[in-house]
Amino acid sequence: MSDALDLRALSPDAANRGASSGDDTFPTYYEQPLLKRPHWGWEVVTYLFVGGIAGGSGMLIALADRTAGEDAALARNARYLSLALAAASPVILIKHLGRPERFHHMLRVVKFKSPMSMGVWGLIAFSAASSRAALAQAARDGLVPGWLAFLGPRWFTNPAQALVGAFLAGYTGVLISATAIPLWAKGKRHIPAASVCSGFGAACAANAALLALRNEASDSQRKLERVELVAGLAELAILLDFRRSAGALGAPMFDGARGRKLTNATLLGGIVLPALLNVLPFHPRWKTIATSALTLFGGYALRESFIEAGKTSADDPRAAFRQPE
Amino acid sequence: MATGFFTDTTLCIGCKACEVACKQWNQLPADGYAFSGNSYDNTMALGGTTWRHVAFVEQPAPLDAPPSESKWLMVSDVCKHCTHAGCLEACPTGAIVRNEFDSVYVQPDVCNGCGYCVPSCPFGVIDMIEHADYTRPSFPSDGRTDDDALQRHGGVAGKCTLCYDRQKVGFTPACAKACPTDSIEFGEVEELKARARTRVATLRARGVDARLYGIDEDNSIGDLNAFFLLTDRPATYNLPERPVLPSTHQPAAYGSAALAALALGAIGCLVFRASAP
Amino acid sequence: MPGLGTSFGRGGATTFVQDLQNADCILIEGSNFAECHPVAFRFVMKAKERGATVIHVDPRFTRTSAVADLYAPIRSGSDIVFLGALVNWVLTNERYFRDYVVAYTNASSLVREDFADTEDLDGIFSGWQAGETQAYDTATWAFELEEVPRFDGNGTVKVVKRDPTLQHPRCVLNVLRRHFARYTPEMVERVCGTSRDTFERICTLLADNSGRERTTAFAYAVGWTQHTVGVQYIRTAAILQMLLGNIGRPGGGIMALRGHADIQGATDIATLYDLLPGYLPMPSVHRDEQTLAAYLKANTKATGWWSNTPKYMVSLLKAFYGEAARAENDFAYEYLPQLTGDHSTLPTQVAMRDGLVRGFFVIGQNPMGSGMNNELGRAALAKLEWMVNVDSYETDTAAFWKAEGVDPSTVGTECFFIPTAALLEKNGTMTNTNRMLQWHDKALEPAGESKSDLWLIYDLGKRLRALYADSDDPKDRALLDLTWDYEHDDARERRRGEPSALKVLQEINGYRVEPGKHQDACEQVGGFTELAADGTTASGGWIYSGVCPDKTTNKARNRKADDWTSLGWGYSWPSNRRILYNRASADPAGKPWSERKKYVWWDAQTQTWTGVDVPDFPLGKAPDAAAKPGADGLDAHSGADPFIMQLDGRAQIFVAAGLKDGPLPTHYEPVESVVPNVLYAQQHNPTLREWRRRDNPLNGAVNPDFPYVLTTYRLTEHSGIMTRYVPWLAELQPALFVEIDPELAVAKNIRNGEWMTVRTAIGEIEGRALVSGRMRPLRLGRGQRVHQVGVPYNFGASGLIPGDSVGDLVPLVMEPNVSIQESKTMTCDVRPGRRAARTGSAINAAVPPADRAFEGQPTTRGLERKE
Amino acid sequence: MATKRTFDLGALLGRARDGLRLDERVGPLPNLASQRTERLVARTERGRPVVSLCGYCAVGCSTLAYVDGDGKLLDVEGNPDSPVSAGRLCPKGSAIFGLTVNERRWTRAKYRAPFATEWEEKPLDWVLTRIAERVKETREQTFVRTTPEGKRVNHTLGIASLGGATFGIEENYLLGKLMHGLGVVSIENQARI
Repeated sequence: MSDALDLRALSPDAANRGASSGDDTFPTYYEQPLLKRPHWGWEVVTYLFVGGIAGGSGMLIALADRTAGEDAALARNARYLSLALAAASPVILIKHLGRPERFHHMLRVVKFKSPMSMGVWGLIAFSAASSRAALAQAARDGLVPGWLAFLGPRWFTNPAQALVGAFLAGYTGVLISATAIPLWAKGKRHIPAASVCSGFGAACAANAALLALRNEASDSQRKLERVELVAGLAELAILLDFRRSAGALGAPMFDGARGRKLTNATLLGGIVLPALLNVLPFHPRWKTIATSALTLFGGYALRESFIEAGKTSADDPRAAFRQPE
Repeated sequence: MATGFFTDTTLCIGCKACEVACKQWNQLPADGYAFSGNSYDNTMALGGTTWRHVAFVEQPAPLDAPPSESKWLMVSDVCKHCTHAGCLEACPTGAIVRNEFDSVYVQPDVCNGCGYCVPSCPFGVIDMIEHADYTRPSFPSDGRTDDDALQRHGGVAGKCTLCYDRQKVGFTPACAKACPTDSIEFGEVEELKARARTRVATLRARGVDARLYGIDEDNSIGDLNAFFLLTDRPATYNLPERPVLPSTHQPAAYGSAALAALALGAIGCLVFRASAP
Repeated sequence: MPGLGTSFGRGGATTFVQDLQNADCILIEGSNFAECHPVAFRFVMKAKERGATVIHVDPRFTRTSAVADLYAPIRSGSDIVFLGALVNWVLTNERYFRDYVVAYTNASSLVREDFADTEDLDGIFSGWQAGETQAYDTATWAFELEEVPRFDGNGTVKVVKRDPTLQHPRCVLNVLRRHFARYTPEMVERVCGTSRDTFERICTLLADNSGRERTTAFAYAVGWTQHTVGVQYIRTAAILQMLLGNIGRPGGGIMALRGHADIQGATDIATLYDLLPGYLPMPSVHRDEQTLAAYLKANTKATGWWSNTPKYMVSLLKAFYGEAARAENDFAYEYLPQLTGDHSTLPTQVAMRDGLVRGFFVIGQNPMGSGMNNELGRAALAKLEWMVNVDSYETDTAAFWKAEGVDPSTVGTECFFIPTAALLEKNGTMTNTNRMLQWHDKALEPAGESKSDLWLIYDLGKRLRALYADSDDPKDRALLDLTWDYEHDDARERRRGEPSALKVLQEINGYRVEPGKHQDACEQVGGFTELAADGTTASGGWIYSGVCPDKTTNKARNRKADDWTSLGWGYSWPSNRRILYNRASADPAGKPWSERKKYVWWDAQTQTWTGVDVPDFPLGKAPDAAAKPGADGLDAHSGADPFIMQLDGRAQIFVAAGLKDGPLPTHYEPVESVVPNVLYAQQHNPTLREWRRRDNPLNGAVNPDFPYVLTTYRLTEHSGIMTRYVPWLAELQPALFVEIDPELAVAKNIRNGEWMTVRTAIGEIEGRALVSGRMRPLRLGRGQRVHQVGVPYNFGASGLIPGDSVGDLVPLVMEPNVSIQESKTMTCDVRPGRRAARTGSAINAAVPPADRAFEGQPTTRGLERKE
Repeated sequence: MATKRTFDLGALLGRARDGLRLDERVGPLPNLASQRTERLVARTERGRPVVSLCGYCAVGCSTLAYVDGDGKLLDVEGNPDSPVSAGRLCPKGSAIFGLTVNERRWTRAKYRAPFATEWEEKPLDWVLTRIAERVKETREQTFVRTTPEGKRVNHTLGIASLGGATFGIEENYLLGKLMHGLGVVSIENQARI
């Protein structure tokens, strides 16, 4: 071999030898990740998902109460549902902590700069509102002494549940966007909005399903289906725009196997198909239940692909060298 | 008083004394015995139980060039103790605090292991410590250390403390004290910055392409209390070229969430209307 | 090391590590300084920051090269050509420090007429005796003498004839010119593979940074010693430093970097077969030293410091045998065992293999990890009746009987393991690489049952003396008459049976013997100048004398440092000197060569030598004091002869006596080499020693089956047993790896990070491939491409990160002067994948028919004239 | 520093812990220091430093070993007073703690009988007695007074000793003294390797 031969070129991991060349081709450090991948698993995915439904339900209560009792059944279900989910959330959250016995340390501080901290306080506020609302509802339903109803006056619980609920549905998107993970940071204008839409849509689906199962308030079901349709289409639009704007950074989420899963489970199965079913003129119970199931599954799949794609994105040093502003 | 590290890579001989001195003082376990094949680097990155890491970058000269043109860059990486620290801002428990030495310090007894600080560090420094590391046979003192050390192990986040406990009694941090060639200098940050700027000038005068990393740069992180003198672009040393403070994304993120919520609310109001009597 | 010893007078580094910061140029060769001595390397970095130029010459681009200003690759085993060419360049360009060379070296001495050089005899010197002896008769390696009147006027005396004008064709400098005339830059390119311009840059740098105003320092380590010509490597560097005038001056000298904490101490207070403490030779039947008189006659020099041998020897015998050593019984000289051959490590290993050794003490050492020809080694251990291992961890040696492929039930060796205290768990003294004694206090109680080595030796001594107590056999008197009483003053320690290390150190320092009085009650001597040959003093190691000048002082425990010579920290032998031969830092008239390099000088007012160090010269001896021909000791030297240990008080460019392989360094190829010797017909060092036997096969010279140069080294993260059990270090370098260049990797289809196997005739080892452009294929003459393979010596079967040991590749061959193996340069073959499993067959194989001499001595390789 | 944070909200809230910077503009509530954090202090404060040496290479770096009241090792680091090392240590030196306090260290005497397949623990005294007997036995069998040529040698080549570079001067001296007393001549150490 000639002396002119460049040993670097011969070296089995030539790229890793740290040659500093053209501006956009970064010399990676032996292909090592620059960032640390989040340690979050299914618990966090579930938490994001459940929080979304709970928050969405909170919003629905206020809406349902605008119609002078037409949607009373919906409001009632939503109150019970939001409480149930609000109660489940901390359990799931605690489950994923490295030191679960220290969950209460979350209550040592209030940090506006920490979506995690804000979220915890939001969850607490929502739980408080939801429990009062549910208690009052129970009083009205005669499950508990009627006088307890004064604990949860609608003029207080409805706006509270609606506002905090909206926050609950959206902050999880903020939480992952406000990190160094390139994909998440890149999606700071899309992920939170998509989370809200997805959460709201899922809430509609869940409540529609409840009504369908109890075989009541079909008008409310139709209304929910309409709103869900809008939320779904909005979510679809947001995700497609995210894909466009993210470009290469979006690869972990939109390309390959995970991309296909997202397309099938969320975009097609969770949005398009339910939408099509919803616009069909006839409304048998099974259809409502089926569309709801599809929407819910799609919502879960979306949260999962956020988290999993985030891990892959964290492992890509080239993405990390140029962190989205 | 703000204290920190000035790591001058032109003085580093890659001996890894800093890595061992750190693990000795903080009683951290070994991370396993895998051979990487990547130059002389087998620890490969900072982590929950590796708080100093020496990177090795080989830049051999082509055979037709003089052998002296070969380069072997080494840098001892460490937590940057940012002016605006992503981990500290993200921590929901207040476990991560800024102490009187202006260092970013994780209180192991407060951390509940939520893991949010991990993706919030733009330098990929802080990481979770798996449970019960200290029972691993590789834990050198086989548990015979003080609780402070054991505290750190298990389900909490770990990173360089800038030897907070040592600084409290006026000791130099373990890594800086051990460094045989003064590649790691510890001191009052402003003083170090002045020294670093002079050093760069000296090296430039000697024809070395020296540059500072982590100070005098315009980015959302601000100056780093642990900054570096490099002779190649940051990416070569596995350092981000332009780190971004995660919380700067929040306004946009909250905004988009609010917008979506309002829109949906409005739509909802249109749909949920009392039907005309 | 005889390399430094014969050149300058003492076998130790001529300077101290702190002084490296004063160098204007530092040449590091035969050492991976930054990796193996990182903390000492800080002074190299300091020098660099002050503008000094750091040069690294090494087969591999190492962590030292990474911070050096100039790196020169070299073919392992060719250093004498490189250094010889430097000498030649300095001479032909007249860049040597003439005033220094004329005054302080033997450059002007005339060599005998019948001396014949390697240039005349194609690679051998005059006096070669072929046939049986296979060694040199060194008679012709001598100086021409002339008769001069004795200083006291009665009669005449023979002294070396000199030509201060350096004109005489037979003066040493001109002999040197001729000797190295063919060591040219072209030759360097052809033999070392170092490019001409790199080499010439180094020449210029060294010359420009030497002289009155500037000094250059050399640093080497085992990269120079572990060769069959190791001593001559160091000799060449010594000659170069003499010519450049860099010995005895600040920022100059030759820094010998030792590997083990007390390796210098273990040489000074020798646990070496051929030395007694203080570099007194062991009595040998070959020198016919049957009586004390004969011994003293053979080992006392008429002039120079070694005229004091009788004082030191008699004091040593008094220290050993106390009351039993009396004038009438030759101070019990006959108790000392006599040497009958080479009983060093390698011959002993072979003797062991051949069943001639039955019991073996291994104390804090791991020959199966750091040794040679491990297969033979394991077989040797299996031949033992018993082996005692003293260590803190299970070593490869202690566990040899369960090594890969070995069936324990076939190994009859009775093995003992005694847990030893860690350094923190005992007090005592260690001597660092620049001869500095440092006392360490005891911090902890020994863990578990562990005992200090001192406890063990003391206790074993007591037990043995008890076993022999009632013996009247004269052979046992040597044991029973030993002074053996070091009871600790501290009651707690005494109850534990821990002897007093301080009392031992006090015995080494020496005391005034008072009949009937216990040595604890005797007065200490203040230094070796107070020792006497009449039995009135005892000293266990004269060169350390002065460390404990009285019962309450222990200078090894001095802990007052300053920012320069720090004479108040520790104690540096001899007499607390930091730079040896520092008289040479002043010109013959006693004035510093330059203000910049001021160190020790003559103070005309006080009429004494003074300076920042302890002068290495008689304090009151004026610079203009004339030599007294025929006088004893130092009186025979003039006031301008700085090298007081030497016969003529000068540094020896030409070494007339003391070396077995030549008065001047000559390039010979290693035993295993990929090229023929292009300089001479003589391929190898003719005096090197080897074993020609089936269980010690050699690759031999230019063997196509082993086309690559193999070199070994150590990593900064490891030593061996002491690091492989420590998780923090094990994780940093968790596996034995093999460094090869990308070209070779491609040619052999070896992938980075994957398994590969290295093979020599001795055996095979497997490691992980580390393919790196830092390894550069070299191009020798006629476009020959040479690939070098590097394997670290730190790994082995025991510890957290079990792996193969390089010892399984290294053959048994010996350097003639110091019996060191050649483990720095060999030849090998490499292939991808893992090695074959070991069978351990050698252990049970019958002893091969060895053509061995008396007691398993090595045979000396005969001349190999190649056509 | 002052330019860095406009005000210390924690202090305003009267929640300041002396010296500890409490707020990082993160919210209305300050970051609180735990009691452990407030009490945190270098563990060396619980012990005293003993001046020792590094036992690895021959540079001779001085070390400080901190030991607490119960004689437990707390920490080993460089001794700043040393003119050689000025408190520095290489990776090996920095790991002295791990070398000294290590669960894999053998601190009991062990014995492996001929042809045995395992080590067994034995009392130290038993082991030493046995060693002394073996030494005497071998010495008796292999002691040579004179060579065939009739030269006095008074030595035994049946026993060899290896080691010295890793332990102290006093230990080297005493080992040499004992071995010479026994007539052992094959006394070697790493210096030759």
